Amino acid sequence: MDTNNIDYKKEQSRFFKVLIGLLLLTAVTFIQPHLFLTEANFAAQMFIAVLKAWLIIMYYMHLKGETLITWMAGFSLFIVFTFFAIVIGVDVQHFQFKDESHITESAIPLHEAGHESHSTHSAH
Amino acid sequence: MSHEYVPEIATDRDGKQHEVQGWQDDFYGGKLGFWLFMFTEVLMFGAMFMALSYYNTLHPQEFLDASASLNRLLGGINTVILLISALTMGLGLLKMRTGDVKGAKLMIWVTMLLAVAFLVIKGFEWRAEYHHGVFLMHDKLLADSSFPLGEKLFFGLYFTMTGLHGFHIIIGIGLMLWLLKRINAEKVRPDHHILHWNIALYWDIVHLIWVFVFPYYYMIGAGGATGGH
Amino acid sequence: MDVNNTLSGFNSMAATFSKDVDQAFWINFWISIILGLSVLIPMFYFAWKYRASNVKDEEIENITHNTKLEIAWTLIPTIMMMFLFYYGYSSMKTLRTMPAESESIVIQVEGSKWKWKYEYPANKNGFVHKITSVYDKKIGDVKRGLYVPVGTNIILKMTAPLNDVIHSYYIPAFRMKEDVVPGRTTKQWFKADKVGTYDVECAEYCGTAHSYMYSKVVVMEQAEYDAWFATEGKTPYEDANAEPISKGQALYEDNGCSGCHSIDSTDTIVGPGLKGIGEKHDAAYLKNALVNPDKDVPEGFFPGVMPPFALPDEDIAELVKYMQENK
Amino acid sequence: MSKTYFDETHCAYGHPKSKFMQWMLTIDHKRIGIMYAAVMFFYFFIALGTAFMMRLELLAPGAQFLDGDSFNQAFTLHGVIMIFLFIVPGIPAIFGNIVMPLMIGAKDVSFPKLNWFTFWLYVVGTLVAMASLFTDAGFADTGWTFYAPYSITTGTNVIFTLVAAFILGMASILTGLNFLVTIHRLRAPGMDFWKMPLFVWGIYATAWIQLLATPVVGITLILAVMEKYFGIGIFDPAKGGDPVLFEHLFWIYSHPAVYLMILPAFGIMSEIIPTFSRREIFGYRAIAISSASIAGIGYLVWGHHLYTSGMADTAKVVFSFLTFFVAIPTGIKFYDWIATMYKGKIILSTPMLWALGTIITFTIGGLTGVTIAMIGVDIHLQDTYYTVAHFHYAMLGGVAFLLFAGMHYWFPLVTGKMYNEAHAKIAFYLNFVGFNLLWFPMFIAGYYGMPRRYFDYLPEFQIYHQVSFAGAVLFISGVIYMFVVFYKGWTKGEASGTNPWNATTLEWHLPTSPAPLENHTKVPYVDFNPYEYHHGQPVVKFDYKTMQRID
Ligand code: HEA
Ligand code: HEA
Ligand code: HEC
Ligand code: CUA
Ligand SMILES: [Cu+2]
Repeated sequence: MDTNNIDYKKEQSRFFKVLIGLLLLTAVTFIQPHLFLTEANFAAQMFIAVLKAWLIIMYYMHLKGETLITWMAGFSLFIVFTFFAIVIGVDVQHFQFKDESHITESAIPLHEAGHESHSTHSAH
Repeated sequence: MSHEYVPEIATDRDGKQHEVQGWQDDFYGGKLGFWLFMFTEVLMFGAMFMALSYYNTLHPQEFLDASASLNRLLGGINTVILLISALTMGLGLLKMRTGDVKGAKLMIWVTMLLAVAFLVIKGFEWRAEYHHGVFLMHDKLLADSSFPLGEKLFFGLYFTMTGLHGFHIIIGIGLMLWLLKRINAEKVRPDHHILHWNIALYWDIVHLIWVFVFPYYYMIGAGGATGGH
Repeated sequence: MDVNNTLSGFNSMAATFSKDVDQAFWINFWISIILGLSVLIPMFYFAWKYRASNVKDEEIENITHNTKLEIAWTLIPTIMMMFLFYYGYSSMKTLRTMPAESESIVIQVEGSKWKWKYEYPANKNGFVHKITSVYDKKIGDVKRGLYVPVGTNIILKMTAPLNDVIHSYYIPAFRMKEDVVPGRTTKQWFKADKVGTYDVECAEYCGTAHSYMYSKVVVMEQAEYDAWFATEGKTPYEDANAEPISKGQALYEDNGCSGCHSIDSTDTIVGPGLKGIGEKHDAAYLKNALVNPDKDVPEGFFPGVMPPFALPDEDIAELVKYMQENK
Repeated sequence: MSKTYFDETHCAYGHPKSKFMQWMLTIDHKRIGIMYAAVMFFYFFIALGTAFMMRLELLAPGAQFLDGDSFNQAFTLHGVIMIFLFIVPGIPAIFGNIVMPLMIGAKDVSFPKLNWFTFWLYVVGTLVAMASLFTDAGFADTGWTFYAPYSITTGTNVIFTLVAAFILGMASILTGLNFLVTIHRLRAPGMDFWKMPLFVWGIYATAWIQLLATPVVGITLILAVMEKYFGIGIFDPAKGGDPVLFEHLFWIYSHPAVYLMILPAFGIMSEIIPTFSRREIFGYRAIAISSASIAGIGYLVWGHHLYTSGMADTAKVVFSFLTFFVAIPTGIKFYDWIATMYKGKIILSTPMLWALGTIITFTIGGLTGVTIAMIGVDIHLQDTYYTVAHFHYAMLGGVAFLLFAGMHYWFPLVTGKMYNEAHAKIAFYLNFVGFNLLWFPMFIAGYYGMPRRYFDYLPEFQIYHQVSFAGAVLFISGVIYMFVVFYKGWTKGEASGTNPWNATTLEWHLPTSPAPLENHTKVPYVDFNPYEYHHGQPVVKFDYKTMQRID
């Protein structure tokens, strides 16, 4: 594999383009909470982060065209997401006896809405 | 080592010759190895993010409140600094690959400078938080303070994760110094730049982590957000 | 004596759902036997049939595939596994579905190093029964336990103090256990269908006296239970005519001191034996030893083991008196 | 010999003159493997001694010669050594290093210097772990699971153990990384993934677990250290931390870790069975894929350790459901092995005996694992001796037994000598009987409610512990016997020749035995499957000078 045979000028201008993209996205990060999707702030922020990450990985880290490593990266990310899905999505979402536990106490009372009552949950 | 490495040849039954990949001089192998290492970083920070969203799910409102109290301006500046440093690091590698060793070294220095700037700003942030009584083992974060649990957890993790990220930056600076030494010793050359390549990758992963740390800590509570998690 | 003197009753079954659990276990057992034999019988048979002395080289066959067989040994075990999953699930379902609190007795359970505390709902006189259950090494048994009527739903609402560690409330005869987690509330329930006493063990490792963190469930006739519950008696079995114990001793037992200290010897259980402590130290020291135990740790012991006791001043005074006078 | 890239002291930093330094600084994968074995073997005997002490203490109810605290430290020491120092690095570090590169026709692993570094990192880790034995506070008493908040509050020296486990984890990650790159880059020309020996597949699947699961426990232990010294609150209920989160994070690693232990062991099984059945393996691809899928599914089932932790019931059901799916690929492997014996010519040499013995013991270990995968049943059996018996059957009767099988199998490769068959067989029978006597009664005790980590127990259980003790004596004598046989074999055994078992894989096609420093004289071209037999004889033959096929 020859890694020296590159066109410096072309590569350099690509680097700058990506930087501008990243800076723009950072700017969006700052205005988004005030301008749009304010209801889904968290999701919007994470979406922007994913876009930025994608730019970095593909161009700065030269992953474009790397099938093997892309597959491996995909696998690793998949595993992280599964951990999230299970721990957050399945366990914490169904946290048992939430309103009786100390660690879930909140400065602001928890809203009743959205806390589905679990099959094993008994009236308080 | 004085011996020149000559790739080996394997001959099959038809007498056809196949070049053998040895462990010496395996650029792709080096790169692959480093990518694999980066996956472990991803899992490490992934686990911490999981802990973070674990408590976020339990204390949604307190997380927003805590996030809102962070200094977004300094965080934003740091984001930009890291963005630019990733660029300089990448340009340095480009220069190395095209034979401009001097330019490459210059770029590495610039990157290091930016890294130090990042750390200094981070230091100011932590200092300000300390003076507000928000610091590990201190005042509001002690078990018997009346600070809400969710905010204690938020800040406990904030200091841990940004601390660990800062630690990565420090290691990065160390690696760059080492890289400069290797370049000066001509162990890293335009035709043999795997170390440079990998340290550039390292710098990118450090940055990549920040790409997620930043919004999760600084931005989720911005603009008076009320959830949407 | 309140309950019989040996912990026993392991191989019994006494909760309504114990049978389901055992059934699931035995279903698993037989399926395991079938699956195990499906591997082991051919193994032994082949090892014998195709032993080296019995096979000529030319007779060896390199069979590498047999689609039908391969499908069979993928599919059949899969079906059996789903079967087992179902029974695992169904036996857990009743165990983990709490009955309505209105139709049950809800008892607060607190597990801490190394005692169990039970708190009942107030009886009709407004009296709240609080029982501390500690294993006494000397008699090899627990004093007091959890008293419940037979055939009634009992919900255990469990937690541990915030500065404590995880324990687990395990009743082998009922086939049930759930961890007692500091900072969380966990629950389990049961309906005992047989009168008797049943052991409780701590099944989550919790340090020095983990192996002694026993308690007991005493399942009684409803009438007997009601009779006791209406009174203020410590336990249904406490002899009303027994000489009254001092307030200090009562406090000593209720706070579970005896789980860690022997009052009438200098032998170490977890903490130092307290015999003669009154001669060694003054009242101020003893008070401090309760309120702020991590100061002045005696030789050979470590701070952080004895929890601080935030009791009212007069209780502390009684305790100190009890330690000094040993009665 | 075409090239002189290597010289006599090759594969060592700085070409040291002394023999001793040549070993200490070696970057040769075979030597590193042997050094791993030596270190592990040393610690292993410490853990064995601790185990024996525990068995002695448990001989009768009441405290015999250990008090609660020492017993707690004893099982922690035993668990920590057995898991982190011995069985997790175990087969990959020993045989992954020694034979994996030989099997794929490589000259070394991809990063030999990293391999050297990893070994010494491992040694440092073990020293840190042991150092706390000599500190005032004493060895950790948390159990190998380090559950918070106990590990945060205990007065014993957990920090050393946590840091050691972290360092050992790093070493494990680096080993995995090295092997992954090696397997991807250095296979001999012509050897695609479907031509790799199954042991290499096992190592490959394992390496992915090492790489992707270990960081999670690494960071968890760091968080625990942070919690203890900086009070971040994450596991401290007083600050809102949830102890159950620690359990999640711990088992996210530690469950995959059990497959990390067993997969290379299964790899050894897949080498031994065809070799001693003198025929091609049945279902090569099925076995390879099942290794991969065990590794994959293994990431999703950690919650079966949390059935009684207070985790949500919904999550329990999900985890239980997923857990059953690991049993299926495992079953496929077992059936494939048995089918390999069908119409073969079975030679009951010692490695084969160990392999078949393991089929018995691991079947018991695995099927009892399935018992406790059933939620309702596990609520009763969790943290009882039933679980303890399950995992000893799986780890000792599965992994350690297969490690022994591998030690017999590759003994000639490493030493060039042969041990005494007859004695080795006696040792096997002693081990096998002793092992079952040691652990089988514990299933019954556990079913009746004997909790684990109890240094004192109720008199009802005495009989089981007594039988178990007898088994332990038998078993440990068997192990010692076996090592004596090895020792005798190494010092006095007859020369074995390069391929004493008539095996087919590449590690048996070396010019000399023991293997020369540079491995194969030349890298062979691989256009054959790993287990090609014809009428009981290996099909592929090489001219060891040129490594050209001559069949
Ligand atoms: C080498 C290590 C190893 C291996 C391979 C396994 C394999 C399995 N383990 Fe085990 N396990 C441990 C080591 C291991 N385990 C340890 C160390 C602990 C306790 C840790 C602690 O708490 O300290 C533990 C604890 C443990 C628990 C938690 C118990 C508790 O704490 O309550 C559970 C629960 O589900 C479990 C399940 C399983 C299952 C389903 C498998 C399956 O992978 C088994 C699959 C194998 C077979 C099924 C047998 C062979 C197949 C056949 C004979 C074919 C036909 C059969 C079928 C298709 C079913 N294990
Ligand atoms: C690999 C893992 C492994 C192995 C081999 C063993 C082997 C043994 N273990 Fe164990 N054990 C654990 C892992 C293991 N154990 C773990 C993780 C725990 C839980 C700890 C905790 O609760 O935190 C435990 C707990 C445990 C307990 C329960 C403590 C309790 O809960 O109260 C007991 C009780 O007797 C026990 C006894 C034994 C005995 C008698 C052996 C004997 O069988 C020992 C004899 C073993 C051998 C003879 C194997 C020989 C192998 C070699 C010689 C290889 C060396 C070779 C090279 C390095 C090349 N062990
Ligand atoms: C969890 C176990 C535990 C419990 C429960 C416990 N102690 Fe202790 N105690 C210890 C340990 C360990 C020490 C020694 C270390 C120390 O001083 O903190 C100790 C020390 C003491 C001392 C000081 C002894 C000396 O020689 O200095 C006194 C007095 C004492 N305990 C009284 C009590 C009383 C009264 C109670 C009940 C209200 C009690 N303890 C409950 C474990 C316990
Ligand atoms: Cu409480 Cu174990
Ligand atoms: Cu598991």
